[in-house]
Amino acid sequence: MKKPVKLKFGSKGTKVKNANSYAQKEEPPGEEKCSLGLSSSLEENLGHLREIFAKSTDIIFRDFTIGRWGRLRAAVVYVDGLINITDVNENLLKAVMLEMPMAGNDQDLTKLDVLQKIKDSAFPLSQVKEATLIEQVVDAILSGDTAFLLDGYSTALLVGARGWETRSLDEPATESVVRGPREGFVETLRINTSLIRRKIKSSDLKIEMMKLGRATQTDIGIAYMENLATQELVSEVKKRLQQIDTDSILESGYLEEFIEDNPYSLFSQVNRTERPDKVAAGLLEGRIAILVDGTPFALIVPALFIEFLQASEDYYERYMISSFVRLLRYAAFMVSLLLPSLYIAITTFHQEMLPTDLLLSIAAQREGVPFPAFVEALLMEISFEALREAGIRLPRPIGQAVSIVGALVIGEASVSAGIVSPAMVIIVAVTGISSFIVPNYAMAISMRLLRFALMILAASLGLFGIMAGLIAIVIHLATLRSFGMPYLSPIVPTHPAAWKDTVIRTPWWTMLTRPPLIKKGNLHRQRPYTRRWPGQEQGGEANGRKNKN
Amino acid sequence: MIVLLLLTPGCWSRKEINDLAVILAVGLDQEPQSNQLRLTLQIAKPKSLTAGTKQAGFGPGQKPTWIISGTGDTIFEATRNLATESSRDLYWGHTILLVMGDRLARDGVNQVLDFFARAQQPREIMWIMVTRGKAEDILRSHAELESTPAQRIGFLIRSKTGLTVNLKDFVTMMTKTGINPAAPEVGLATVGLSELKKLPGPDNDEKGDQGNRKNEMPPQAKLTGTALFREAKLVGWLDRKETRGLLWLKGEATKGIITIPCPNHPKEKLSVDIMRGSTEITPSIARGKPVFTIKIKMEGDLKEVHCPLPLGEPATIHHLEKEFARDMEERVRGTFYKIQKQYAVDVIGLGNHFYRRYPQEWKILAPRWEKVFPEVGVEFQVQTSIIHSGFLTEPLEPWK
Amino acid sequence: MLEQGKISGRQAYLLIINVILATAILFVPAIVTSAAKENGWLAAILATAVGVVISILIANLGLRFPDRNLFDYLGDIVGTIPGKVIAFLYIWWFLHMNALVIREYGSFLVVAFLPETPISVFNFSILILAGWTVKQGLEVICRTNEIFLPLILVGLIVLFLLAVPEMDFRWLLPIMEHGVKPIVHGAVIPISWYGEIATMLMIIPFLKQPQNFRKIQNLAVITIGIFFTMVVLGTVAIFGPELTPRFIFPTLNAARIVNIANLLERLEPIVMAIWITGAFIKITFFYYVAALGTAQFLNLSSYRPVVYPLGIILGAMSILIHPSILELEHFLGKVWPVYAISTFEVGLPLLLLLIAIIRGKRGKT
Amino acid sequence: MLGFLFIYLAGLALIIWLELPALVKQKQWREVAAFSGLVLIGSYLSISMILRLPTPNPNVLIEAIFGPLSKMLEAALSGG
Repeated sequence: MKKPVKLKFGSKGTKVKNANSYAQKEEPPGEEKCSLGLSSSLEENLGHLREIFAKSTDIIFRDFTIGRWGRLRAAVVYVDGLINITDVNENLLKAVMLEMPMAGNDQDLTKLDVLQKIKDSAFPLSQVKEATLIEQVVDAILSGDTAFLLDGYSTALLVGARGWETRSLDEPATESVVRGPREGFVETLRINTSLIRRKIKSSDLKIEMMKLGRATQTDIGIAYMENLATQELVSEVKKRLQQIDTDSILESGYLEEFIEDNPYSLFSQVNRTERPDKVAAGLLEGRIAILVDGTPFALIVPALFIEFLQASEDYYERYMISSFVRLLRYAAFMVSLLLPSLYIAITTFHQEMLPTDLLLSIAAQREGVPFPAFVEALLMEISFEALREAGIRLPRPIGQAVSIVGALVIGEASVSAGIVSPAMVIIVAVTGISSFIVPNYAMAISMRLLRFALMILAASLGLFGIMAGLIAIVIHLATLRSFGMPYLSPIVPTHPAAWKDTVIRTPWWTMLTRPPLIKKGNLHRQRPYTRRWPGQEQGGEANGRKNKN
Repeated sequence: MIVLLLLTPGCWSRKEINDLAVILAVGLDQEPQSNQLRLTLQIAKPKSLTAGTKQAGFGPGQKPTWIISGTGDTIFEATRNLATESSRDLYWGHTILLVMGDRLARDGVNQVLDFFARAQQPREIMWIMVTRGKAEDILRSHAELESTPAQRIGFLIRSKTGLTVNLKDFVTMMTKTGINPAAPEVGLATVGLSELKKLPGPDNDEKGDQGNRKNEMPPQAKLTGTALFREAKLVGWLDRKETRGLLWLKGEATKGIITIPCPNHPKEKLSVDIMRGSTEITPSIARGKPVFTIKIKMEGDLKEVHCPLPLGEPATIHHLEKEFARDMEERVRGTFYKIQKQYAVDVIGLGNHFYRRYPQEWKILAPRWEKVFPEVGVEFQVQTSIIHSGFLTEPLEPWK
Repeated sequence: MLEQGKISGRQAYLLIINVILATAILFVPAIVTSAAKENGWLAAILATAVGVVISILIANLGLRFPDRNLFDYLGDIVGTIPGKVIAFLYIWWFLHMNALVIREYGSFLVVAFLPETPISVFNFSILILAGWTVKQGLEVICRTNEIFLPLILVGLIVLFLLAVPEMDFRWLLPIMEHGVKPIVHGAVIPISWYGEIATMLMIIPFLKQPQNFRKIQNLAVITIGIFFTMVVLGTVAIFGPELTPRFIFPTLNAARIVNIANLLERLEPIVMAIWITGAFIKITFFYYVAALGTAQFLNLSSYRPVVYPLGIILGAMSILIHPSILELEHFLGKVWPVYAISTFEVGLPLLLLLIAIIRGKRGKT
Repeated sequence: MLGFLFIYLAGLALIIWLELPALVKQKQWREVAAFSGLVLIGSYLSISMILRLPTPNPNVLIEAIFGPLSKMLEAALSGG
């Protein structure tokens, strides 16, 4: 870890090391930071900065003079591409170089605290901070701020005129909906926090920031509702995040692995989403969202097993439809987990469970197939997975072509060549479709792995193997916790009160309370009888009947 | 994982589905000379059974099933002998049918049924039947709509036109006190075209040689009646009509047709379709002897009326109902006479009804039940009602 | 305490149900009807009534020391050395009982589903799984049970509802033909199953609210009684009182004959799933109790080191103890009830309770 | 048979490898002793099971003690 740091700063010894902002993390926590202060000489400051930023061609140093006769030397330092160049030109350089001198005379400039004056009245920009340490300046520059240094002052002004190319708000690619907001997070943390803030206009929404990653200095935002999230949870999340000491955080996936309760589990214990509405919903249930700069994926903790089988659209569509879709999804989940292994177990161990006609038909199809059912299934499942992977990695038009070639041509050809039986193709296809119904990609992946494990168990011990596998999975799930929450709640430990939003989704007006997982503050989502308006004395239930009459 | 994979192949209970010889039906006979069991298995040939789409039916040489038979002292021994002939493992899990030849049945069936009840593969719901002659012939018979005789008989049974007895029912009847088992009888008959073919020549008898009748249907399996058992031994038969009576007595008849002569035009007929019914048997003791009241209630719909009848009049309907009841009672009496007097086997389970009502008295009666049963007094009460008459009220008549 | 987890009242309730119901459900119809014939269901009810009495006895003993388990207060009641002897006997009983359950478990799978697989495969694979679960602690066992038991019960109910068309309730008559004796006879073995709630003495202190234990346990026994009665009524109505006792697993046979419109046939997988999961949890629980007891007996700081060694012993015992299933049936039917009831299930707890009352020993609260 | 023995020994080695080092490291000698003792008993039983050696069966004792009792009960209940 130390090597690249030194390379970056040359071999200039202790001074540089002190100024080195990255060194800070290497020190044991709790010790005071030692950093070099800015000197009052512009030359010296610029010298330091040039040294630090040596061989970094994207750092722009612009020195100039202020005042009619150019008595005061000043400089701006910024990273090209991270700033809004118009802002810097129009509002910063123009202000001090052209407009300031008009405002007063040179006498004033020498006598007054020029820097204060500039800060107070020259920059028509909202974000101006002062900094006295080189480290702060370097940090700020690297984050996209523009540093304004003035000769004779050991204070630098950090001007927030950030601006870089960002992706426009787009529909989230992994979580598209038919009904619901179509905006997804982007790669810029600030935009993402603004998206959340736009959903929750409450002063209780807190977004705390921290930086992680020695090299990447990634901004991390921890968002929570102060009145809903428990203090223990918030401090637990912060504690776990602060423990992280790594080089880089390039995606929220890095964090996920660092903060999970059980890193050896196949199941993701942290929910991830691209959707601001999902984050907002999570926050309003007392959860904590972790936003990471540079990725559109936010993390939500704690995450529960069933949430991986729910989509945010469930809450926007009519509740009966949502409930039906949920049931369908649970069924699809089981199918995609179990179908191939059940097929193997039943056709090789428990043939009596098939209806006679089906048995004969499968037997006829398998006539001449050279492989045992297990190998056949393995072959097909692996090629299916390969096709899926190929389809994802290739550019979209080619990906589609690959899928078509794979699905149609290979499938058809292998059946007519007698390598696999048509029944197996159906099984694999149904499994594949079902696995796409599972809304969460993380869960879909773990299921794919488990499917193979169950297939092996089925091939060696039949239904007993499958049952043993399922029991093992359930036990594993029962031991898992996500930030202290039992992973399988509210199923077990049982919280019947939370079941309104588990297997089915009951109408919004019946969900009077938030899920009682997070026991703090006001549990009530809404008043009882929210649906009370003239003619609705009976509460919501009477509504349907009334409308009919 | 690798260890697991290495452990598994070949051994244990793992069998690929196409390595199975799926037995659809089993025939059991007793060899005339050696008294050994003769086991006939009807094994499905999946390829030719399901090849319908590709080859447009199976050719004359392509029979959908393969029939093998072998002998042994026990069924299991016969099975082992047959297993050496079959290239695939014999698989009993889908056996629909068990047919027993009458020779074997007369000798007692409890020994052979033990195998099927004990083994894991055969199902308890396989149908049990008896045939006069050799069970092997039934298995070798032809099936027209279905692909195999086993399936044909299976469908025949499910349509509930005759007695339906599966292994579990039979074993229950056999082990239970105060009831004797009965099983449907299956026989061979040329069905369908046979009526037409009867006209031209003399070769209309059932055993006519196959060569002359190429265009005619080969004989097919058909439910022809009921086989009556005393304990586990076959003792007699009922024909189709009597079987229906037996079904009513046992309270199992859910469907069936009764045709009675019209009340005012004895030559013309009318038919009633029985929709539902129930039978209630009440034992009682009169002068130290068991007496039974058998109350049969039937509901039916008028299906066909050949004679002019004022059906709008309730009195007509009442009259019809009475006629209908009398006809039923006659048939029931006929059947009962046969089982009570001729064969003296209590297949209805009167003894069992008595046992439930009078457990103490039954203890004395039970050992002599075989002797007592032919003497018991039985009173029949048949009640019928006609509920619907189809789309018509009055029957169709030309204008006069 | 060697166990940190706490279980809720609901979890304890479900655990008791499973511990008794899981294995019994397969055998109960054959066993009660073999003596009591048509009146098997009366025997089941009688056994439940006795079960409630045993349950009250167990609760009285256990709740005298609500914060400690049996092995903790044994020494207090009878003195250290007799206490150790009784503790050792109990460990033996837990192991023995579990070995029998494991044996039944493997036998069932071999007989009913995979006849050519060696029984040790099932016994050891379930033990590996159970050992792993035991190491996760009581909470996980209870949670797993909380997931599976409702499914098991629903499966049973569905199974018997689907079998209703096959039933003939006249098989259940006449009532009390031979008086009370056959009924009592039929109830002896189920009583020995109810007596297995004596294992609860080991976990009473781990309840969140031990004071509710009495109610929970009685409720559980009654629930089990309802299911026992249902299963006995169902199977006798299907097979009749003569055939039912001839089966080893009548419930399985009941599932085999279900046929709904030729569509739903062969519901054996339901029975198998019920059996595999239910018995698994039962095995795990007894295993846990044995491990906990052993650790307490040897004054260890944790029960986890003894889990796998005990598993080896259990696996070997489960196979060594009976050469064949018929012998197992004989032992279970003839010797086991007397042995278990007279010693571990009623005898010792009653003795302990009496001594505790006489000597005035009682725990906190 | 030797195959089973091999599998058993492999399993045993795995268990020892999983359990023992941590116990030794924590110097929990009591636990180590309990673990080893139980493993020895288990191994004796398992190996005699695998090799089909004659093993004392406690059921014989139990049956000797409780068998007569059971017969008495049986006799009392089945009469009449």
